Amino acid sequence: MNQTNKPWELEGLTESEYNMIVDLLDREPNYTELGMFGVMWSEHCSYKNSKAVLRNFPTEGEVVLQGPGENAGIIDIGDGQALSFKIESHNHPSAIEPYQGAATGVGGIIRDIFTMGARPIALLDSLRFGYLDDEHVKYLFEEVVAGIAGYGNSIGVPTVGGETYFSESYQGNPLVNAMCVGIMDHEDISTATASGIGNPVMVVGAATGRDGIQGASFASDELTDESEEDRPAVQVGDPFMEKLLLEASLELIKTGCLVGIQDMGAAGLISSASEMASRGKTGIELDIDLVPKREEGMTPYEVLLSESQERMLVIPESGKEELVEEIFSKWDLNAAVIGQVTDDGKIRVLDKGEKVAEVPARILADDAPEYIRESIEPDYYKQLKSFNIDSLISKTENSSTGQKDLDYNNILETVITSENIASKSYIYEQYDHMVQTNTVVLPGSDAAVLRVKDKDKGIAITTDCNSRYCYLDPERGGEIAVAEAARNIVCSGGRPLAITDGLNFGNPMNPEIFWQFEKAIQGISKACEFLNTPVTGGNVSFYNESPAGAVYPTPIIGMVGLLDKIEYATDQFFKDEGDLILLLGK
Amino acid sequence: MRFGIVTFPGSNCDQDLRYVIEDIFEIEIDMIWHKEKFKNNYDAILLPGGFSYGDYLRSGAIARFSPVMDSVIEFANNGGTVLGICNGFQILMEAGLLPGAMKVNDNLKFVCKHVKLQVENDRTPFTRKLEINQILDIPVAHQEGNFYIDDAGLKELKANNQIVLKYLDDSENPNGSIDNIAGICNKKRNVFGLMPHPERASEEILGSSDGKKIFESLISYLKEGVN
Amino acid sequence: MEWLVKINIQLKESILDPQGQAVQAGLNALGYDNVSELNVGKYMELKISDLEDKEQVDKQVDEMCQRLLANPVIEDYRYSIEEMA
Amino acid sequence: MEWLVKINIQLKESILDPQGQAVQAGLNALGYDNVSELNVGKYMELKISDLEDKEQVDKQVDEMCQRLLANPVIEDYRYSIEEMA
Ligand SMILES: Nc1ncnc2c1ncn2[C@@H]1O[C@H](COP(=O)(O)OP(=O)(O)O)[C@@H](O)[C@H]1O
Repeated sequence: MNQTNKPWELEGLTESEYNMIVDLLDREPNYTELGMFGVMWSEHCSYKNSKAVLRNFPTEGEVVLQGPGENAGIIDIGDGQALSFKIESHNHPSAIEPYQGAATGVGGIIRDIFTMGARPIALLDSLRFGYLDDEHVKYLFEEVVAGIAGYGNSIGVPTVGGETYFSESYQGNPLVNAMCVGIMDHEDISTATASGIGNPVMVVGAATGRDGIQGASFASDELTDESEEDRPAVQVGDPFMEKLLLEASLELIKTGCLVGIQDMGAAGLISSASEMASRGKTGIELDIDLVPKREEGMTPYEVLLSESQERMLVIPESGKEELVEEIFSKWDLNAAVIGQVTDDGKIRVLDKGEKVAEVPARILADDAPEYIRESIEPDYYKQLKSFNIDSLISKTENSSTGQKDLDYNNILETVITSENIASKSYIYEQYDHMVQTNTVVLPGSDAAVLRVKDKDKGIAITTDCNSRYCYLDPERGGEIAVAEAARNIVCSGGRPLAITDGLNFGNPMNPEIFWQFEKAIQGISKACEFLNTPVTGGNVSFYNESPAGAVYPTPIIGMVGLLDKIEYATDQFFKDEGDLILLLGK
Repeated sequence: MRFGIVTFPGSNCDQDLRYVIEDIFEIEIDMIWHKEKFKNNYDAILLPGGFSYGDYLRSGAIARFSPVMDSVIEFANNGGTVLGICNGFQILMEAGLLPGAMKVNDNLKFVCKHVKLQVENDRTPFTRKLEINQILDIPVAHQEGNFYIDDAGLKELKANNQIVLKYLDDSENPNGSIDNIAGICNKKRNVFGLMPHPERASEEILGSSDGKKIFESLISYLKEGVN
Repeated sequence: MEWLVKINIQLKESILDPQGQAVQAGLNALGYDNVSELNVGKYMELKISDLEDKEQVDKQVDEMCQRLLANPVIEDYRYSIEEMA
Repeated sequence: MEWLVKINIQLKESILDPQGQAVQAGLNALGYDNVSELNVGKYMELKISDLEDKEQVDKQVDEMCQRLLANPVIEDYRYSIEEMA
């Protein structure tokens, strides 16, 4: 432990935030409690820099069964069925250890889906890298793709689409966003709520180690050259363990004996416990000694903040502990009672019966300050607004070479072999995009289309964002991203229903970046209202900056649509000689 | 008729296989969990694809020791028909029910795509409704599908006509398998393993229904009891 | 007594090693062209307890390699056994 | 001169080894329950030519490990160098 008279700095908190905590607790927090606040009040967990702006999103609609606030959103798709879906980023870990960063990103989003009671049926990956002629970028690219493949293929969820875009803007800061879609019957919809005083609280799945401690506050920081030494123990994903966890969890949810279930992701146990308690307006008392561990001598701080993968927090009705243990032991997984639901609204942490921390759940999960950062229109934008495109046209007309000297075959070849246009089959052939035998339109087209077995309908899914447009005009770029997604869904035969958003931006303390953020959200909101595709949930990743600067504003839209009949599924490819080609629109 | 589909921790393609056998062919299925030994008189035992035990150590290496494998081996030794798809094929090799072993794909990467296969032997329970040299469009999805057998083993396979399916040519071979071998059977022809996934090519809506013919062959064989 | 066992598993000599080839090509590309005959295998470390006799340990390790840790069709293995403190 | 280099690459101590866990569970299931602390890493053998000095070889091998053969973020490595006949 470092000696300092500013202990809050080590936990990523400001002095004013520390004073807020002292105020709310009516005392100073101890080391463990300060650590709890450090992760719960980080941008990654609390959305303190973005919450206020995110409220502008349209989140309601006929089809919405669950909007933002839970682990994933849920929409109704008829026949008593629902889809749960969400997109999440794992940018910083992927920059440091690209294979595991991408793999655990996939693992995390899959857990968010099955924790809602849905069986994951599709993954999409939306990737951004610098140019491939840089050795390091090439390494990141190869390893990120291998990591997504390694995890997704092993767990048996098909990766059916995505996007890959190369630009200098991402040179020092790659973006890795993963979207997952799952299907369930309405009656299997689960919540992540701790309720029922006296109900047992159980940890199931993998044992807890020192993985990724303080990963949440790490994600809330810019990448510097020092990041490599700073970094916490890298989280390693175990897709085999997650497959077992998925099957056991879905089996358990179907028994109806669960009161609440939540996966442990960023900020691990403390995050799940405080969020579940806060939602239920209850408290949780737990003893860290009872948590199955794989390392010795773990402190309460370490157990609470560990980001060991493939674990869930599960709250069954009192008396059903054995049922949980039975189901999990069939799949050779740990299931241990670590505490119980209380009525005092506090997260009370014991170590072998001795109290080591106690904080009201609400303060941890909900009371992080909300900031509205300063927002200033950047100079580059002002300059762009005054740019006259006609000045370009007169240039070419006056050029001495003239248009007839241009080699269009050469130009065409240059365009279609450029990395942003060229076929991405090198990527998606590494992904099992056929497992579960639902994929009717394979990767390579405008959107992926999946059938729903034993029903007539189909589902179309896409991720889209032209980040260059978003840089040039964030509001318009945000609108276009939603519109492009909708077009991709429609061209595949589907009717757009709803979206999830993965917002990737630079440092929000920079007023020009925060301006980009606000404008993008305005644009997205406008388009979503117009197209009636409410936002059901999503993710914000700030601090995507390297010493070279911030990335282009990259608000990724993950859209889901419905095909009334799977026969309407359409791909983008020309088929037969003699077919007509029509151009719609000007 | 009743088939058993054996599932291991990590099997992924079990439900896909069940859908084809149960829903399309309307044959009764038992899903057999790897911890159980089975006694029932199944007409066929199927080992599906997936990542049993995460493919840790070697694909199929750990699954091969599951209690259920004692029953599978006994069933095969008694002449019962056994079909292993992808990971199922790997498990059958690790268990010694089929010769050879798998290496990592030549390009070291996972490969998922449709490939063209050629029928080499149309006189097995699994290919009797097909013809020699018939071309099938069936997808593959694997990272360790590079079939290896030593020279002596390869001679034996050829002499006994145990090579059942080959990738059509070098360019259709997705993994570097010796002699473009995609699927083999044992000497008695009752055990068959292949890397491609016929259950992913049993409905036109998925792009090809060539895989259906393998199941049709098996079912007709069991109904008629004739090779 | 406790024993530290170290096991190396490699593809048999005569078998083409795609991983070895790829890694060697990678090293050559980085400028190390004096590297050759590179092959990649597995390395395992494990602890064996409750046996007193080194011969017993040897027998067990050999069995474990034969049965599970190596695939005798395509792999060879070597191991060393040391007494732990 | 020619040198035979043997490299062992392992995951760092505190990093999860799912493969090691699965293999150990596999051995335990086969009845070898005196096996513990099993971890799985990589083993590489290679030949280095055209260097006279063992120190030069050492420097090159260390560089190759740092740059390509090991992932220093999550892996540690050890190696031995022998003169070949
Ligand atoms: N990382 C990826 N994973 C899976 N599929 C991808 C990925 N990148 C691109 N694709 C697929 O390749 C096709 C072309 O991708 P891209 O050119 O990036 O998108 P678009 O054509 O929408 O501009 C799409 O069908 C897409 O789903």
